[in-house]
Amino acid sequence: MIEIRWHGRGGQGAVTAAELLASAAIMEGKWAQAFPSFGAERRGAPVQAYTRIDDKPIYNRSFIYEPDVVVVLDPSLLEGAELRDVLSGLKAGSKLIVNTKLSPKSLAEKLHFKGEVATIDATAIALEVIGRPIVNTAMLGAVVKTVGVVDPSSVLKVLEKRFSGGVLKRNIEAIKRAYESTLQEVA
Amino acid sequence: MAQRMALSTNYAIAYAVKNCDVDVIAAYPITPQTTVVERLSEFVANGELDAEYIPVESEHSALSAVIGASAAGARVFTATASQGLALMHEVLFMASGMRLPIVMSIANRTLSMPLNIHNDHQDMMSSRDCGWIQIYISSAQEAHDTVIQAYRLAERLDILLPVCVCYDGYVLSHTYEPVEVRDKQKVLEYTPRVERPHVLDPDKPITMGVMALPNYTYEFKYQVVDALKRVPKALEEVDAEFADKFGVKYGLYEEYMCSDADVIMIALGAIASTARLAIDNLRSKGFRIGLFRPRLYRPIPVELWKSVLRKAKMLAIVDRAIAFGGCGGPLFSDVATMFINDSERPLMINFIAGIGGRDVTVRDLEQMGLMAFKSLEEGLKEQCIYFGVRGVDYGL
Amino acid sequence: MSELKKWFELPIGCTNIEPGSSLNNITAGWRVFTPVIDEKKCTKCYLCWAFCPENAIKIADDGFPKTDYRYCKGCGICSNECPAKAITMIRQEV
Amino acid sequence: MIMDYSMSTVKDLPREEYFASGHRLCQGCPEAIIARLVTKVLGPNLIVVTPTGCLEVSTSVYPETAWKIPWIHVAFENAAAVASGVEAAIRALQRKGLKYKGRKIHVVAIAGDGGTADIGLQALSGALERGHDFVYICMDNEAYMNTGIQRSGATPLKAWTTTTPVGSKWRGKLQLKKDIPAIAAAHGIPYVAVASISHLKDFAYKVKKAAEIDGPAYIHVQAPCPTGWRFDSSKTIEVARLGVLTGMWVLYEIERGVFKVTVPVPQRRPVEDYLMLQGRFRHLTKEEIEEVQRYVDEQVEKVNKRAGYTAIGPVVRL
Repeated sequence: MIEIRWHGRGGQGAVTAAELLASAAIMEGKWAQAFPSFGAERRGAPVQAYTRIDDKPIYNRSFIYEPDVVVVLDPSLLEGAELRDVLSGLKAGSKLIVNTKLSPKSLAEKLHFKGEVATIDATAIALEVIGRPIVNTAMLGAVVKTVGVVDPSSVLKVLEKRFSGGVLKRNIEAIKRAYESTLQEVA
Repeated sequence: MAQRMALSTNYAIAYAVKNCDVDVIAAYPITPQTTVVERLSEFVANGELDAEYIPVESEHSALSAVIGASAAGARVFTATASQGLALMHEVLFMASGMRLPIVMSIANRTLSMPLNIHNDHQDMMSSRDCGWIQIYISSAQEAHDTVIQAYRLAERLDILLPVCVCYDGYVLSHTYEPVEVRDKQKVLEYTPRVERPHVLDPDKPITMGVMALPNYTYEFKYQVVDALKRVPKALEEVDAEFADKFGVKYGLYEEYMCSDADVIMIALGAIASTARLAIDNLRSKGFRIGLFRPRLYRPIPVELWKSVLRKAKMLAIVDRAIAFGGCGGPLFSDVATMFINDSERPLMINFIAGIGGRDVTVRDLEQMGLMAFKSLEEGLKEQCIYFGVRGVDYGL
Repeated sequence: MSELKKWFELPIGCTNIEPGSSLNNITAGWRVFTPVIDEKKCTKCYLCWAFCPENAIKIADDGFPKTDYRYCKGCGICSNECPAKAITMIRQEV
Repeated sequence: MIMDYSMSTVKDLPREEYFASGHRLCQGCPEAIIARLVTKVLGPNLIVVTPTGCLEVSTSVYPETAWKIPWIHVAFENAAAVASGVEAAIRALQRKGLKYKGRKIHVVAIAGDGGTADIGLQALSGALERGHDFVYICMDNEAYMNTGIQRSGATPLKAWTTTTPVGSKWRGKLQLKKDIPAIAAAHGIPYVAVASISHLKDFAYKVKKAAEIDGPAYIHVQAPCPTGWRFDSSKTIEVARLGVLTGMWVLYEIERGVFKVTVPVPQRRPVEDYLMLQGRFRHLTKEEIEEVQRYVDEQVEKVNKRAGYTAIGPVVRL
């Protein structure tokens, strides 16, 4: 079982990313859950979403408190109370995947984080490829690359079911670029 | 062909409704139910489902409209949650009293105040004795399959009662997970259209929704009591037919490691799913504990439940609802009542948990299990524990 | 009470499957004043028939309106509305 | 068969009866006259929805029913919602070829003013806005008669009811009557009409027209209640007629936005003639009657302005 917690801001697509990843796993015949954490948040507010993936049925229906992977869609969440939420429950072996221009090493130093760190400038990719700072598909590419829980082709197949035309093309391109440019290091 | 998809429970229900070829849908938006009917309206809008979608102006009207449509012979669906169900309250009794095979899904959510959109079972528990068949499910797949079974069950001429399929709001309603979407043609073979004896038809005009005086009202109400008595067996049959067709069987309840258990934990819906892990953990530490998850909750198949539960020394009943001022939670009261005349019966401890969307973790459930064992050893100090309320200490 | 039906003898779902069975309810006992139609004055305008809340006035084969006294409650609308003043309300003495 | 528009007298009303004798409505009840007429004009391919109220409780007490067409009652506030469901079901089942094949089934809700103007207004508004093809008929007896004459939103100014009593501070209802047909018309539905049981031809014509028009139609018909309005049961039609003749109850229709007075009243009777027949207005002083007269005069002026001619004439004292 792998448990992933996604941090984003309302409207950035963290919930969709969590769900796309679960869908890709399900397409591969695995068992998965994806669910959001809903409060009274509206667009812009910090939000969390969760993905669980396993080879057998998943019975746990509680939130994820000690994630194996934390994905941060927005670098602005690495400050203050939001940072506390991001780092909450991280354990030995947990992996941090962050949308930032920083290298994994400098990010780890900045956060005093010990463990595996992956970074990607997803915002730059999104702006370039999609034309808007919608980073969820790029982050999904980074997750697929660094966590390896699903095959990249499954994610592409899920996208093909969901989108079409230019939107599909641009999102696939974002994933591919992210997949290629994600950097990771063990701090 | 059946198709394995990643669907939330809400969407899993929408697909089931679509494949049952429902004629009329009436619904009003309420969190966390809304995405059920959003998806259904999409199916109608793009021609995947040939139905009338009535975008009513309230839940009261939603149920009223499907009553009208069902009375006119249509296969109908509505969905709601929380305040919406409370607003429907009076109409619930009319639907069952009129013996209309309405299917409704309920994404269980707490009731105000305070306003809160999250899960507990307060909404349904406040309407549990309204003559509807109530089935609590614990996965998106089960929701999908149960909606299909619900039409088969509701429309049986020996039943003719409305059914609600209850599932935890957000915890299940918004969780994507694998769902085998049943093949439409097979679904329709499984639950074919039925000619009902009493519908609005100018060729055979009848009066529906009569007034009765004290001399006849009780007899009409007893008909509902009688029909409910037939439900457990009918659901077993419906479930067996479902297994024949689709290879999956759910039963009227689910039991896990109950046969040798000293303590049996009883919980509905999502909590019961999570509780499996707590049972595994406690078992690995040597505690003989089991889990009982009622699926059919109204009517309660009393003897069936008792056949599983009576062997335990202690029942740990987890209620996700408060019966304010009562003798414990609603599920607790039901279980306690079924044993009241037995000279030998298990002790019972009640945990009220998960109120207003408060997460119920594996650890919480392990703790409840341990508290049950401690009470078994040292005697019950408290019968009803409001588990996890800050500021309350039961010394257990 | 013995003639009252048992629960399993009732139609299901709070229905009544005998349309128009209110005919079994004879409402003559409600009546204090009884309308009497004077056919000599009657112009066969049928307003009495149209206005009768009880549907207790029938048009007979001879074209004259006739009161069905089983259901007439004696409201007096027919008498009040008759343009020819052909209907008189009479107090029935027991 | 639905009767022809050109019906010349009440003699031409259909002879078929779908509303049976033996119901338990009061002596002289206007609702029975309305139910009889509506079912005559539209039966037998007709489904009637009735909310809780006098008509419902008096016609459906088990083991008897006065209805000879399919009829359904569910609750007090939801007649329009139930009718919406019935109408949608007919549409869906016909489209799928499953039921009600090849014929027009009229769906008609017949409700009181409480179930229309107050507790049922939301359901009515929803159904009208959604455009269901049905007819909603409000029998306006201007109070909650079934529960024993309590005020409703449709109770007129100064009328006595058991909750608008006449005391040293109150003189009957302190507020104006809610204009429900105007509310219905504000939904932009194809047909709205006001009718009276004193003018059966006009009423029958409106019922038929409402049913034949595609989409929602609303008919508001006055239902003078001998019990609640405190008049002799023989005067039901007379009171209704005086409502029309005094200009207090204007018979009009709004067909696709076009307003027309269907029964013009060249010479109006003073409101006193209407009010004084009824016990509920017996407390009115001369000044108060004049106040009502002035209010009615204003309303009539608005009607005439809307009609574009003097449809309702001046008061002529006999």
